[in-house]
Amino acid sequence: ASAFTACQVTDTGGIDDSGFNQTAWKGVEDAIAADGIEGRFLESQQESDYAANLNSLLDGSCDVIITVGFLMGDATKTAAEANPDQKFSIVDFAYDPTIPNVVGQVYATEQAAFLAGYLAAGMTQTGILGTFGGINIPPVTVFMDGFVHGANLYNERHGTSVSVLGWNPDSKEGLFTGNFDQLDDGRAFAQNLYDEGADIVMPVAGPVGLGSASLADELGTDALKIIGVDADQTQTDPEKAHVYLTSVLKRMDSTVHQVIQSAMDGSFEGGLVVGTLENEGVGLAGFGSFEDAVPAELKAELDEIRAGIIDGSISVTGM
Amino acid sequence: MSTSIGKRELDDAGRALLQRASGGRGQFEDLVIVPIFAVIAALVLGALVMLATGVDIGTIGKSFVALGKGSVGSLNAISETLTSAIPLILAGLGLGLGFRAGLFNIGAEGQIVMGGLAAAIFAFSFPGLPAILLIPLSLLAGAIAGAIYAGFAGVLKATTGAHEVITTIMLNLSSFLILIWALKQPYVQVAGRSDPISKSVPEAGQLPRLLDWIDPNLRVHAGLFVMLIMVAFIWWLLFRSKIGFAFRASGENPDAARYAGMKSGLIIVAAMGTAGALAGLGGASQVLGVLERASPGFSAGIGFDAIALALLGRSHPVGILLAGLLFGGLEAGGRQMQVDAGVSIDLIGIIQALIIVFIAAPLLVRAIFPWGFRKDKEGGAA
Amino acid sequence: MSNVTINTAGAEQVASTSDRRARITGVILLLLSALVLFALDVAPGEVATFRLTTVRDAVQLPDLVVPGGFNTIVAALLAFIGVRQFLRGGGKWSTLSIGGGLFLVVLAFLVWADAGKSFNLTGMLQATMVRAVPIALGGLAGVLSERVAVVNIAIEGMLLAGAFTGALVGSLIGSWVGLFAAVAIGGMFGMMLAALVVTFRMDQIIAGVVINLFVLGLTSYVTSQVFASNRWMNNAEVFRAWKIPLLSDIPVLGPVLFQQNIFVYGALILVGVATYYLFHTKGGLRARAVGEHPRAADTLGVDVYWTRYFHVTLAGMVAGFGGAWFTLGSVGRFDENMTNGKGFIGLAAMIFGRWHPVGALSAALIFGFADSLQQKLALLNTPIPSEFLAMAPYIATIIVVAGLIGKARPPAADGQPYVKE
Amino acid sequence: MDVELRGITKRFGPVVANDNVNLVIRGGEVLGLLGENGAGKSTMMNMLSGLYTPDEGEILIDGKPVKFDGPGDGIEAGIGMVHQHFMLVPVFTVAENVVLGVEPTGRLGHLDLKKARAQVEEINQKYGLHVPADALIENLPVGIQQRVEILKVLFREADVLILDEPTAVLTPQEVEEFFGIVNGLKEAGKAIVFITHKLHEILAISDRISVLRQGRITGEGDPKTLDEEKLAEMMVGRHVSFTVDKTPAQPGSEMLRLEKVTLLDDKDDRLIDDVSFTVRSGEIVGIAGVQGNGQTELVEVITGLARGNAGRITFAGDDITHTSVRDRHRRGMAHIPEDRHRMGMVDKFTIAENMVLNSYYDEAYAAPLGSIDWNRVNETAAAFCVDFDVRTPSVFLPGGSLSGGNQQKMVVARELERQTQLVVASQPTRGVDVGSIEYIHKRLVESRDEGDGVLIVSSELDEIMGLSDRILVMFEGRIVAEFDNTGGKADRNQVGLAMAGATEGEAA
Ligand SMILES: Nc1ncnc2c1ncn2[C@@H]1O[C@H](COP(=O)(O)OP(=O)(O)OP(=O)(O)O)[C@@H](O)[C@H]1O
Ligand SMILES: Nc1ncnc2c1ncn2[C@@H]1O[C@H](COP(=O)(O)OP(=O)(O)OP(=O)(O)O)[C@@H](O)[C@H]1O
Ligand SMILES: [Mg+2]
Ligand SMILES: [Mg+2]
Repeated sequence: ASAFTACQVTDTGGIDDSGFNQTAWKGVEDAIAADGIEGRFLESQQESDYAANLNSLLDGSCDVIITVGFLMGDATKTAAEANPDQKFSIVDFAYDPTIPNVVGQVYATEQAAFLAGYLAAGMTQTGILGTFGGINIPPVTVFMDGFVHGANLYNERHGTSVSVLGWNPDSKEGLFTGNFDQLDDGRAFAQNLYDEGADIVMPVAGPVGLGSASLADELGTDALKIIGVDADQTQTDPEKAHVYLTSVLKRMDSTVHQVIQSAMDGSFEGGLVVGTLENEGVGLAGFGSFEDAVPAELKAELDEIRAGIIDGSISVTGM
Repeated sequence: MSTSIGKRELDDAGRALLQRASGGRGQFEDLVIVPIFAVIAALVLGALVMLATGVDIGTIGKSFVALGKGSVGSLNAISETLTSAIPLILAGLGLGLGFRAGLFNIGAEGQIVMGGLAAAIFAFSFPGLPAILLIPLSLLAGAIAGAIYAGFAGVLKATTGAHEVITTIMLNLSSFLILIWALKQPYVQVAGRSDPISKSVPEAGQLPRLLDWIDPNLRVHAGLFVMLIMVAFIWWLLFRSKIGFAFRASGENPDAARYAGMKSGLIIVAAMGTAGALAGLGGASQVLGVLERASPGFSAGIGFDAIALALLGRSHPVGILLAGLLFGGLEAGGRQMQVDAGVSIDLIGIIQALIIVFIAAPLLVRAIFPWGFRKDKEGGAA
Repeated sequence: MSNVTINTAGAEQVASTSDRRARITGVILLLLSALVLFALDVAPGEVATFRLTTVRDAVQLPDLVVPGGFNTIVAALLAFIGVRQFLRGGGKWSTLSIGGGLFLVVLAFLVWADAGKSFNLTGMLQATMVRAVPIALGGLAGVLSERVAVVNIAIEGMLLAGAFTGALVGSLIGSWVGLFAAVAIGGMFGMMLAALVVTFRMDQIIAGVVINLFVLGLTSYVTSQVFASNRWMNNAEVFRAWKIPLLSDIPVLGPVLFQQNIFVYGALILVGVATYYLFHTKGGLRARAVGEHPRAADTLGVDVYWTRYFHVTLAGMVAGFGGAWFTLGSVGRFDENMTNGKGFIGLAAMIFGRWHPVGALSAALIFGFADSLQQKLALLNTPIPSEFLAMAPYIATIIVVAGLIGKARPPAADGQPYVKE
Repeated sequence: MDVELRGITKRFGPVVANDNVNLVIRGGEVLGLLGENGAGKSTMMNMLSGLYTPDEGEILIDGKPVKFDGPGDGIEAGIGMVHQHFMLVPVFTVAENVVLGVEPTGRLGHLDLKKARAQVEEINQKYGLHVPADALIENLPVGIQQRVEILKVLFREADVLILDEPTAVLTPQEVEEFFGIVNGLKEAGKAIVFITHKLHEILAISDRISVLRQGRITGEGDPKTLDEEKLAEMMVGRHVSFTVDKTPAQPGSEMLRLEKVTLLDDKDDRLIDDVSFTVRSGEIVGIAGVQGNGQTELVEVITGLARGNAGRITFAGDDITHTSVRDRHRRGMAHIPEDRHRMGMVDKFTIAENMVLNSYYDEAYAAPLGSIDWNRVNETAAAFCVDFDVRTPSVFLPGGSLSGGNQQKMVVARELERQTQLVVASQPTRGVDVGSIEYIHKRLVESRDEGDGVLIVSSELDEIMGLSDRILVMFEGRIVAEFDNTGGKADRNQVGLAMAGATEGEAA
């Protein structure tokens, strides 16, 4: 019973949300496989569960407690301050100022989404791309921002006029399903974008995106391709793997695994872990079944831009 | 006529009419035995579901122990049960009152959202006020917001006849969107956060925790008193007050109510408004007592659970109180089940549903457990 | 003998109720006219372009180009009808005018939002149909059970059960079997509802709420306990769109009506069949009698209990079919609570449609229209926040219910249990 | 066909509705069945028709015992019942109502309404019923609805017809016609059970009479040797007076005045057309008329339930044209509504609660903080029940558990026991047994003698003739005639003619 134990508390999305709860849990599972630790999780059904779930893990049986999502920010803070000896880490949230026993894990998602936008602009036949989100909140819209700016850079460099439907980075308004669980919205919204000419769509709405994949599967990938988000969707949605042009990775599994390892080897230190292209906390997945379809020049350009972003010569904010 | 109402000397024949029919064994069976069997039957079926999905017997046993432990097994468990029950009961009271007045208001969820949002905004807008003012005023803000939101459906029904089921469903769906929009407004959103979360309720606006002198983690808060007062108040309102009489009369027979000079439009708006105020209060107490700020989805389906609650409690304040405690216990116990046995918390939903089925259909329980009841016909017919 | 006739026939001028209604209608229309004139004003030079075909279509139709002056004309038209109503309207024209007025306002709104831009009108109408399907089927299930006086709050649960079963059986065996299983499971829950309310005399609303809770709990539990680790159990083949030869080639109408999957056709056919059944057959007559006056039906030897069992089961099957749409007709996989209130909206459609299958379908279409409209508007960069756009279907429903439908009369015995003696 | 009930007992919880009843019904004969409210008449007939099953005893048809599992079996065996409360679906047409359960169908289960219509016409012809097959029930006057009920039974070729208070809602003319139909049926060999509270009717139509009291048959008799007095005594167990004892009216000040009151419906048709009249204190004014000629609406306008489109109403000198129901009630206007089920009471409320349905806000019941003083309410209710002989074991039982007649007494008690100035009574004794009618009439006259104005609206011409000091006749929304009835001097025939819409010239 003295094995190292990592515990996770999910937000209301649940452990199998095909999104960040699941990806973070994958980090724990990786640690179980690689380092032989024990792992357990508690799901929250509503916000008032956060504090209660955290409390029930505070009996000392967990070596590190991982919480997921910005909604748990306050609850985690309260618990961490009341239990300074307990190690915590929160995914997708940062404290300012930092708390000594909490590691915040945040991601420069726009960097990876930027690459996706560039890629998509290079791949579109119709010259129209589409994106939509779950709700209009920054964790969602950073993807959309990056995507649009990436496509713009492509236009700039190639003199094309690829447009992105569904998000306007200036007015901060766009296309949103209003939820993260109605899969058929994913299909309908993708259909809407498709009807307006889009042939590559990036849904940023958790499992709702699976509905978009289903539409692409039906229409055929010549007509519609999907860009996945969070995890490599060819892995999390293997049945529809062929429709994903690529995925914008937010490597929560990797950062979670890192944090667990640091807690194990004693190097744990409160503060911030930022996933970037540079440290591979974010990135672009492979091109899956489009590996051959993506021109070599485009691949080269992407590598060059990646480097540009890392060294700061390319801004992902469109400035 | 010379006879005046009110003061009358009664003869023996008159006094005989004042005998109340005693409930007898049938009532006892319905009130005590049926619920006990209902809980047992629900747990057994819940166990079968777990077995069917490959959970082993040991774990099943462990999870039921955890259910008990998590709901009433410790001070913390009781505190959690009460904490969960507070908003459920408040919203349930509102729905029950609406049902009594013949209004099928399923809008508690939206009213909770509005109430909670308003309470949070009010509380952080006046951080300078002392607790003695800030808490009641914030609660009031929540109640008023809920009342207005529900009153909207009431006014529509009273003036155009628009069915409240439709309008309240639509208002529920709209409320989530309004909430998210509101939480992104600079005035509401907490500084330095990019996600939609309201500013925190200042210390003085928070409903004080009742047992934090024993253990700071005990979350039961002063909303408990608000809830209990409301149970008593609604009981009084429905069964003792004039307006309650009018509510019940219009609920049972709107034509008779009109005949009796009750204003149907006014009653609809008043009943919806009161119901909305209660749901809003539920939202406010959740925000001021537990969450300490408003965020997307803070209503967490309380308004929908409250429908089941109001129905289960037969729209009677005391019934709703008991049903709310049961639901709160299941919620708290369900969390413990997850912690101790690793069983998915979704199972609690199934058990909840089964318990309601059995409580609400005494005939079903009698059919399953025939030996638990007397055979006579009188006892059975309610 | 005194036999006095008091009454001297004198037709005095009296203000009638219809006059008053006409006046209110008139004022509303004038307000709408002002709204169009000032809030939805489009510069005369600007045009709104509605595309009827996509670049991918074989046959290309010219775009529908509406000049900005259209809105001025609409405003004038509204003002005209308004004044007319105010001065000498009345009777059935009042409702008609409001209905027409709202329609005109919607058109003006579209032109305003689309001014200087363009969108695909055909796509929007096609989406309207698709989005209406689960609501129409939910509404139809409601009609079938409430016509025999059983209030069916459980539609939501039945949809969810259908969606779940469709995905599970569809993945394990095949989509057709999955579809039948979904229908069967819906029927089973219908029968369960009937048993609870008819045989065990449980309150109808409680019974419905319970079924919803139960299905939600069970499907969520299985999803997290089983599907999460066995993805192959939750990956069914989707029924694809099936073009009806010739008809599907009709411009605009073809894609909207004849290039859909079996669920859309199914919904349309079921609505037709249900209408015929309810209003033109023996079974329908008995069903309606049971819903209006069960004791009368009983005294004539109609078996009230059986009739209720039968129709509520039927309603469950319809809802099961509608539920399968979410998985087999749309995305091929199940997710927790994926119906997310569509059943309740179906219930609203039923009331809105006055307990008539065609009414429920129409209501569902209005809802579907508002829904697909808001998706288009979100693409057009209107100054309205996306949250408010997403509210469009809900607000449209409220406006129509309040403005046009008013009081609707449910079957007289709706919600009441029937006790034989 | 002969039917026999042998040793039938039926209980509802503690209530024994029928107690060891024996009864024989023969073909070609009308059996009159008589009994107080709640005596168990309807219950017995419901068992005969298969709607209820007896707890004990058996039913024999032509000597053979039968067992009915539902009304379907009763119909099968040739027993048809016309229920006390209409068993018609209001939103269906006549034809649809008639064929329900035995529908003629075409291919694909298509409902053959054409055939149904033809079949209805055929019976219409045969028995002279004159019912429009395509009309919606809700648009038909009750008299015609009654015939639809009979049509339904005949359509099923019933040999035994049970008619439970079929004449309660009919006008004298309609009753005449109805008796013609019943006699025709009798001649066709049908067995008929006829239930009514109107003694002269039962004497006129029956071949044999049975009297039911507290669930038992307490007397049988031959109508030729009986008269109303004796019948009433058999029924109630005491002497009942049929004539209303009253002294000549002493009209005082004007209580109620209507001036040119007009009410339009949705389609702008005139429901009430330019009606003017007055009611003075100390007099009873009766409004006679065939139901559906605007009386219902007239009462609604007077009591404030409906707003007239034109005209003026004054009450004790004050203009009340635009005041609320409650205001009029407060000023001392009592209202006995026409349809007690729909308006007069709340079934699920206790008798006590029903007794204060429209006076719960009164000072007399006020407790602190806007509460109602329930103890006072309950005591008052008990006293009312005693006064009006409302038969119940407790005032805490639901109002709906009372028998129909007792429900009516409850409503009348509530309205008449108050301090009033004007009583508006609509069909005050509908469905009430003779003993209770006597009492209600007595109380109405008492109200008058204490200085109230009394306005009685009734389709029961006898009631109007017996009670009123002045009679107004309403026809098609207008007051077409007025008669002075001091000392009962109005001519019954004249009134009847005016009710049928005869013009003044014809009437004179
Ligand atoms: N007529 C009455 N006389 C005295 N008290 C009354 C009366 N009506 C209601 N009350 C009071 O109100 C309280 C609540 O009434 P009760 O519980 O019977 O409500 P109810 O409407 O019958 O509820 P349910 O329908 O659930 O049985 C009772 O305890 C009783 O004291
Ligand atoms: N369904 C029922 N449930 C309970 N009690 C009933 C029911 N039907 C009738 N009763 C009771 O049985 C008794 C006989 O009622 P029944 O309707 O047969 O009287 P009735 O002679 O037809 O009276 P009325 O002249 O008022 O119609 C009454 O006390 C009544 O309250
Ligand atoms: Mg009670
Ligand atoms: Mg009777």
